[in-house]
Amino acid sequence: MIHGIGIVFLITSAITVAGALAAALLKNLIHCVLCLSITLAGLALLYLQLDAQFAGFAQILVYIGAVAILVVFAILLTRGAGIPEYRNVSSSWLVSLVIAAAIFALLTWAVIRSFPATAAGAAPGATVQSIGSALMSTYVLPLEIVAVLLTVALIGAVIVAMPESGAAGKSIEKGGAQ
Amino acid sequence: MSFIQSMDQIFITLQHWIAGLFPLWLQPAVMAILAVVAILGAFPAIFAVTTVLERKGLGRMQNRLGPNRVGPLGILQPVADGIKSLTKEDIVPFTADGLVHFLAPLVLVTAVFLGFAVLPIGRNMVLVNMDAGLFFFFAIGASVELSIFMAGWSSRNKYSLLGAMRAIAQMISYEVPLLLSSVVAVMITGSLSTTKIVEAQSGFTGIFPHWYVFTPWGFAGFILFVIAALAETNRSPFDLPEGESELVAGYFTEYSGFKFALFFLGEYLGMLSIAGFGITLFLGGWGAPFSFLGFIPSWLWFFLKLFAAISFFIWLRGTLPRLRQDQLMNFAWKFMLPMALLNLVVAGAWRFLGEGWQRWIICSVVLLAAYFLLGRTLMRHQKLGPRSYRYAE
Amino acid sequence: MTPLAGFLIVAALVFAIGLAIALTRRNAILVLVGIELMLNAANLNLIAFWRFSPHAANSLTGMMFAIFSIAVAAAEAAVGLGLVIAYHRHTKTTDLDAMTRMRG
Amino acid sequence: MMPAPASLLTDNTASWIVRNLWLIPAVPMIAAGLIALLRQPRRKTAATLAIGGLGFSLVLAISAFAHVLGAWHAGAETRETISFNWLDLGATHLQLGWLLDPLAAVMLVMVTFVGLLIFIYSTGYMEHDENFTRFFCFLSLFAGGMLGVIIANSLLLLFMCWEIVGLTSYLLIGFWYHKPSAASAAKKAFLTTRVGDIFFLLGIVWLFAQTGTTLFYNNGAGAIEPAALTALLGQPAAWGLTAAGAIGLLIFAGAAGKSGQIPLHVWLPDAMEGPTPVSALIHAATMVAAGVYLVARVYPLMAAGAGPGSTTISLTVVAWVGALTALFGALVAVAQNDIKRILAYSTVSQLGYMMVGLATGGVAIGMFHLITHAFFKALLFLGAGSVIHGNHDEQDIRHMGHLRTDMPLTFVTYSVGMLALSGFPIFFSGFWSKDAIIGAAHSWPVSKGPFILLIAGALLTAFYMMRQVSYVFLGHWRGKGHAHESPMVMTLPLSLLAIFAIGLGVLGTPVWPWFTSFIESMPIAAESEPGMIALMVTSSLLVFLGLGLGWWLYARKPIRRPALAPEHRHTSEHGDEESQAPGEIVDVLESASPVIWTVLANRFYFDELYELTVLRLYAALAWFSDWLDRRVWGGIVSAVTSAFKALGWTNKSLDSQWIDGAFDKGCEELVNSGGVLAWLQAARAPGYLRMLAIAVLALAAMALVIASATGQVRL
Repeated sequence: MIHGIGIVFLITSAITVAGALAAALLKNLIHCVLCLSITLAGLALLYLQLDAQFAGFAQILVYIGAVAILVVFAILLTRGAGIPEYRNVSSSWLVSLVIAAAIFALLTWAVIRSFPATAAGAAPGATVQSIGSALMSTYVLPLEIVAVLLTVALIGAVIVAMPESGAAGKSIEKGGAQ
Repeated sequence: MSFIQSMDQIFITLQHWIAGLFPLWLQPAVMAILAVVAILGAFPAIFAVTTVLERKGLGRMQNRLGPNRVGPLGILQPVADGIKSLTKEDIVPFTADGLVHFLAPLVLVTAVFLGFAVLPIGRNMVLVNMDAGLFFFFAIGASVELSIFMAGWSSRNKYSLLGAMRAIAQMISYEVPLLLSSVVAVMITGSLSTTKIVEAQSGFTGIFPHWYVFTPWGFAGFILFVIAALAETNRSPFDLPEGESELVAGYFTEYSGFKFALFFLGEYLGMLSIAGFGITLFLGGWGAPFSFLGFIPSWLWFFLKLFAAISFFIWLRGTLPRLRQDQLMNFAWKFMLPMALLNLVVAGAWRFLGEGWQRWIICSVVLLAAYFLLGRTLMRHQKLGPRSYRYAE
Repeated sequence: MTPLAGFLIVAALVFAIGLAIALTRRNAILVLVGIELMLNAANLNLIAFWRFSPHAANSLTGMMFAIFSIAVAAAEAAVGLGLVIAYHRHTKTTDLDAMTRMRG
Repeated sequence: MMPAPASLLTDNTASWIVRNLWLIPAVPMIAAGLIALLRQPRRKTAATLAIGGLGFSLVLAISAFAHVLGAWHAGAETRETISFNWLDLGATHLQLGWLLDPLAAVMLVMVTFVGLLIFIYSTGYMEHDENFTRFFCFLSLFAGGMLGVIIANSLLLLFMCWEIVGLTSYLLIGFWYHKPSAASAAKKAFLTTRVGDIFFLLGIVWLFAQTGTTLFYNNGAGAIEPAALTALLGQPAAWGLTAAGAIGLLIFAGAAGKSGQIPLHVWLPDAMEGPTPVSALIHAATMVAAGVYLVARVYPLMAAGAGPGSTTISLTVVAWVGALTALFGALVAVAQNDIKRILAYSTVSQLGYMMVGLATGGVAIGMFHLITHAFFKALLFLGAGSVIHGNHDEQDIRHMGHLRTDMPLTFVTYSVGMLALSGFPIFFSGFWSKDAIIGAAHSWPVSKGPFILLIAGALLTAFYMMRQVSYVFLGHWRGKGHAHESPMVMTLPLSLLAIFAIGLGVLGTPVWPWFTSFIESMPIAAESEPGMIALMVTSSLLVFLGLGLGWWLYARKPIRRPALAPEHRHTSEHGDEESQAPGEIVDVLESASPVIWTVLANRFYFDELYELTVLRLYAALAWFSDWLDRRVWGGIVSAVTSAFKALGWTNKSLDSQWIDGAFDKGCEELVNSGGVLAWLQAARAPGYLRMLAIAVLALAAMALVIASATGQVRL
C-alpha cells in the first residue's frame, strides 16, 4: 500500500509533529498533555499505515487510555494545572534547544544519507493470531519478564506514592519562588 | 435466493444496488459512506427511542406516567427534546477553557461512534471486518475517558472536576474486569475479530444455540461483563459521576444546549455499543435463540436483543440504589478482578479438559466456590445492619 | 525520499522535540512527557524498520520490540509519576530547578 | 536429635525399627522444642505435646522390645547397631550411632513407660503452677536426653545426651528458682555431677586415644569388643590397673556422680527441692539409673580380664563403693523427717545395691534391681507427691499421720511400694531383685564385706520404711487443716505402678530367671545355687525383723500431736534442721541416743566436710587468683598503658605541629579544585540530562565519522 509519500502520511505526520511542538511550547500543563495525546494518536495512525494494527491499537489503549490520564492525574495532584507561577522553561534553555536541534540534524542527515531508495515489500501478515502465537512461543520469556516488570512497577508506584503514615513530609524549600 | 435469505441480506443488497449507480472507481468509497451513514442514522434513532422508553419505563416503575404530552402517548417526546436542546442558548462559563470545553463533547461522540465500526449488526453486516476488532473497540473506549476529563477540567467547576475524576477513576477501574471478562470469549474463539466470535456461536445442538453464556465460564464472564459495562457507561447503580444529589450533573454540569445533547447522545450510544458487544460476545450476536426461529432476519435478532438489554439496564436503574465510592472501588478490585482472572483460568481449563461432562462439573464448581469465598471475604468487613432512618418520624 | 526515510524523519523530529521538552521544561512531569515522546519515536522507528525489512512477512521482531517497549513505557510512566508525586508531597514543588536537596 | 543421614535410612540391612530408633529420643526433644515455642497459658497444648511425644516413643520402644524379643526367641543375634561418621578428623573419624540390644530395649520400655505415667501425673500435680509449659518443655527434653543415653552406641553420643540430662535435671531441680534453697540445690547438683563428668570425659578421651573409636559395638571394631579389650588389657596403667580397668574406673566416676554414690551423693537429697514428679522421674526412675546403666553398658570394659574365680580391681572398687553407699543411705534415711528426703536416701542406698549387683553378679542382676526399683521408687515418690499435694505442701512427716483414712488409695499403693522396697518376701518384686543381689554378693569370691553391709542395709531399709509409713499413714492426725485424696489423674498412675511393683517380680525368680537370660540373651535355665533358699529365708527374716521393729517403735502406740502452742507449728522443707525445735515431736531413737541421731540426721556431716575442705580450697584459690589479677597483671598492664600514653602524647604533638599542617594544605587545594568541578554536580536533573544528550551527540557523531572513514556511509 505504501509506495511514495502518500498524502495521508503527510497529514498524519503533520498532526503528530504539530501536537509534539504544541506540547513543547504551551504554558498550561494540561494543554501540553492534551496535545501530547494528539501526538500519540497520530503515532497510532502512523502505525496503522505501517500495517501494524495491533501495535496501533495497543498504542491508543496504553497511551491515550492510560498514560495520558495518568499524567493528567499527576498534574492535578501536584497542583500543576493552570499557568505555573514560575517561568516554565529552565535557565539556559537555549543550550538545550541547540543540543536537541543538533541531534535532529544529525539523525536526519544520517537517515537521508544512508538509505538507498527501497520500496516496501508485501504487507506482512501480522495478524493478531500470529502475534499471539509468537508471544506464546518465541517471545514467551520476554512476555513473562514484562509481566513481572509491570507488576513490580504497579506495586512500586503505589508504595512510592502512598502517603507515609504520620508526618506528611517536611516542606523543605517552597517551589519556584527564587 | 430464497425469501428468507433476501430478507436477511436486504441491507447489503440495497447497499450494493446504490453503489452500482456510481462509477466503478467511486464504488468502494460510496459503499463505505453508505454504511457509515446507515450507522449514523440508525443508532441515534435507537437513542431517541431509548430515551422515551427509559423515561416512560422509569415512570411506570415509580408509579407515575412518564412523558405523555407530545404526540400520542408522548412518543414524540425525543423530537421535542432535540428541538429544545438545539434552540437553547449555548452557555460557556467565563473562566472556562474555551477550546477544550468545545472539543470535549465532539471527542466523546466521535470515539463512541468509532466503536460501532466493528460491531456486527447482522450476517455480513459489519462496517470494518477488522482482524483485531474487539481490541479496537476497547482502545476507542479507553480514549473516551480523555474526553470526559477534558469536559470536567475545562469548565473550571469543582463539581465538574470531581465528577470527571470520579468517572475516570471508575472507568479505569472497571475497564480491567471488562477486558478480562471478554477475553474468555476471545480465548475460546481463538480470534479477536467480532464476526468470527459471532460465527463461533452460531451453531445449534437440538434447538439450543451454542451461545457462550450457556457455559460456566461464559455465564460468569457475562455477569462480570454486564456489571463492568454498567460501570463503564456510568449507569446506575454506578452513576456516581453524575450523582445529582452530590455533584450537580457531574462532568457536564457546565454544558448546555447542543453540547449537553451531545453528551447525552454520547452516553446512550456508549451504552448501546457496549450492550451490542455484550450481545456479540456472549449472546450469540445476531444468531437466533432457537434453531426453528432462524427464518427471522439476523439484524432483527440483533436489535431485539439490543432492546432487551436496554430494557434490562432501565429496569436496573429503576431498581438499584447508588453505591458509595469506596464500595465501588472495593468491588472492582477485590471481587471483579479476581473473579475475572479466575474465569480466564477456568476457560483455559475448559479448553483443555476436552469434550465430556466432567468439564462442566469442574468449571462450575470452581467458579461457584470462588464466588462464594470472595463474596464472604468481601462482605466480612462491612457491617450490613438493618437500615436506620435517623431523621425519619 | 523513500517512505521509510519519511517515517524515520518524523520519528527523528518527534524524538528531538521530546528531547527539547525534557531539557528545557522545568516541570518534572513534563520532563517525563518528553521522555515518553522519545520512547514513542523509537517505537515508530522500530515499526518502520520492521515494515520495510525485506523479510517482514515471516518475522515479527520489530513489532514485538515496539509492543514490549510500549508495555515497559507504561510501567516507566507509572513509576516516574509516582516518584514525582511523592517528591511533591515532601517539598511542595515539581520544579526541577528547585529539586536541589542533594546539592553538596 | 541426630540428623539421620540419608545413607542410614537407605541402609536396608538393619530392620526398620533399628533404622528409625533415633526417633525414640528425637520425638520428645522435638516436642520440647515445640513446647518451648508455646505461650505461657497454652497448658493443654503443652501437656498434649509432651505426653503425645513420649507416648509415640513408648510405642516405638515397645515395638523395639518386641523386635529384640523375637530375635531372642529365634535365637538370632539380639544386638543390632547403626553407626555413621559424624566428624572426619583427618584419617580418623568420630563416629556416632545407636544400638538396640536387650539391655537397651528393657531400659527403653521402662523409661518411656514410667516417664509417661509421671507425665500424666504431673499434669495433675503442676496444675496450679504458672510455669506449666516450661515444666513440660524441660520434662520432655529430659526424657529425650535419657532415651538418647539409652540407645547411644557411641560413648561420645552417650556423653552428649548425658550432659543434656544433667542440664535438664539442673533446670528441673531449680524449677522453683525463686526459692533460694532450690536454686542452690540445683547448682549443687550441677557442680557435683560435673566432678564425675570430668572423669567420665577423661575416660572417653583415653579410650578414644587407645582404641581410636568411641563406638561400643561396631561388628568387631568396637571399643568394648574382644579385639579392643585385649589391646586395652595389654597396656598397664598405674597401681596395677590395666588401661581397661582405669578407663572403666574413670567412667564409673561419672556414673557415681550421676547416680549419687559416695562420695558424690550429696546432691541427690537436696535435689528434692524440685517438684515431686521431677524427683520421681529424675531421682528415682531414670536419671540416677543412668549411672547404673552406664556401668552396665561398659561392663565388659571393667570385667575385662576377670576369670571365673577372680575379679578385677575396678569391679572390686565398684562393689565396695556400692556397698558402703547402700549402708550409708539406709542409715541416714532412718533419721530423716522430710518424706522426700527419706525416699531420696533410700534411693541412694538402693543405687548402692545396684552397683554391688553389677559388680558382683553381672549386668543382669544389677539391671533387674534397677528396673524393679524404678517402678516401686517411682511409685513411692508419686505417692509421696500425692501425700504432699493432699497435705497442702506439707513435707514433714511429723506433721502428718492417720492419712490411711483420708487418702485410702494413696495409702494402699504407698504401702505396696513400701513393702516392695523393703523386699517383703515372695509377693513383691523388690524381694526377688534385692535377694538376687544379696545372693550374688554372698557368692562373691573376693570378700564377704559387701554382703554384710548389704544385709544390714536390708534390715535398715525395712525399718525406716516402716517408720515412715507409720508416721505418715498411721497414728493420729498432726497436721493443719484437713487432708484430701488426690485427683484421678494422680492416683491412676499410682495404681498402675503398684501393679507393676508387684508383678515385675515374676520375671526374675530363680525358678524362672527370664530377665537374666533375656539380658544375657541365653536360653532360660532355672539357676540353683547351694544355700540360696537359706539365704532367702534369712533375708526375709531380716525384713520381718525390720518391719516388726519399726512397728514396735512407731506404730504400736499411735504417735499423737504434742500439746503446744500452735504458733510453733511451722512447716519446713528441712525437718532435720528443726528436729530440736521446741514442741516438735521427739523421735524415739533420738531420745534413745541423741548423739548418734544427730550424726545421722546431719548425714554424717558430709556437707560440712565439703564446706571445710573443697569449698574452702576453692575460696582460697579464687581469692588468690583475684589478688594475682589485681596486683600483678593489673600492675603490669597499667605500666604498659602509661608508657604508651607517653609515647602517644609525643606523637600527638609531632602530628599537630608538622603533619597536620601539610595535610591541611593539601585538603584546601582539593577543596578548591573540587569547587571548580562542583557546578557540574549542581544537583539539577536537567543539567544531567543535558550532559547525557551532549554525550550521545558526541558518540553519534563519532560513530558517523568512523563509519564514513570506513566507507559504510557516503559522506
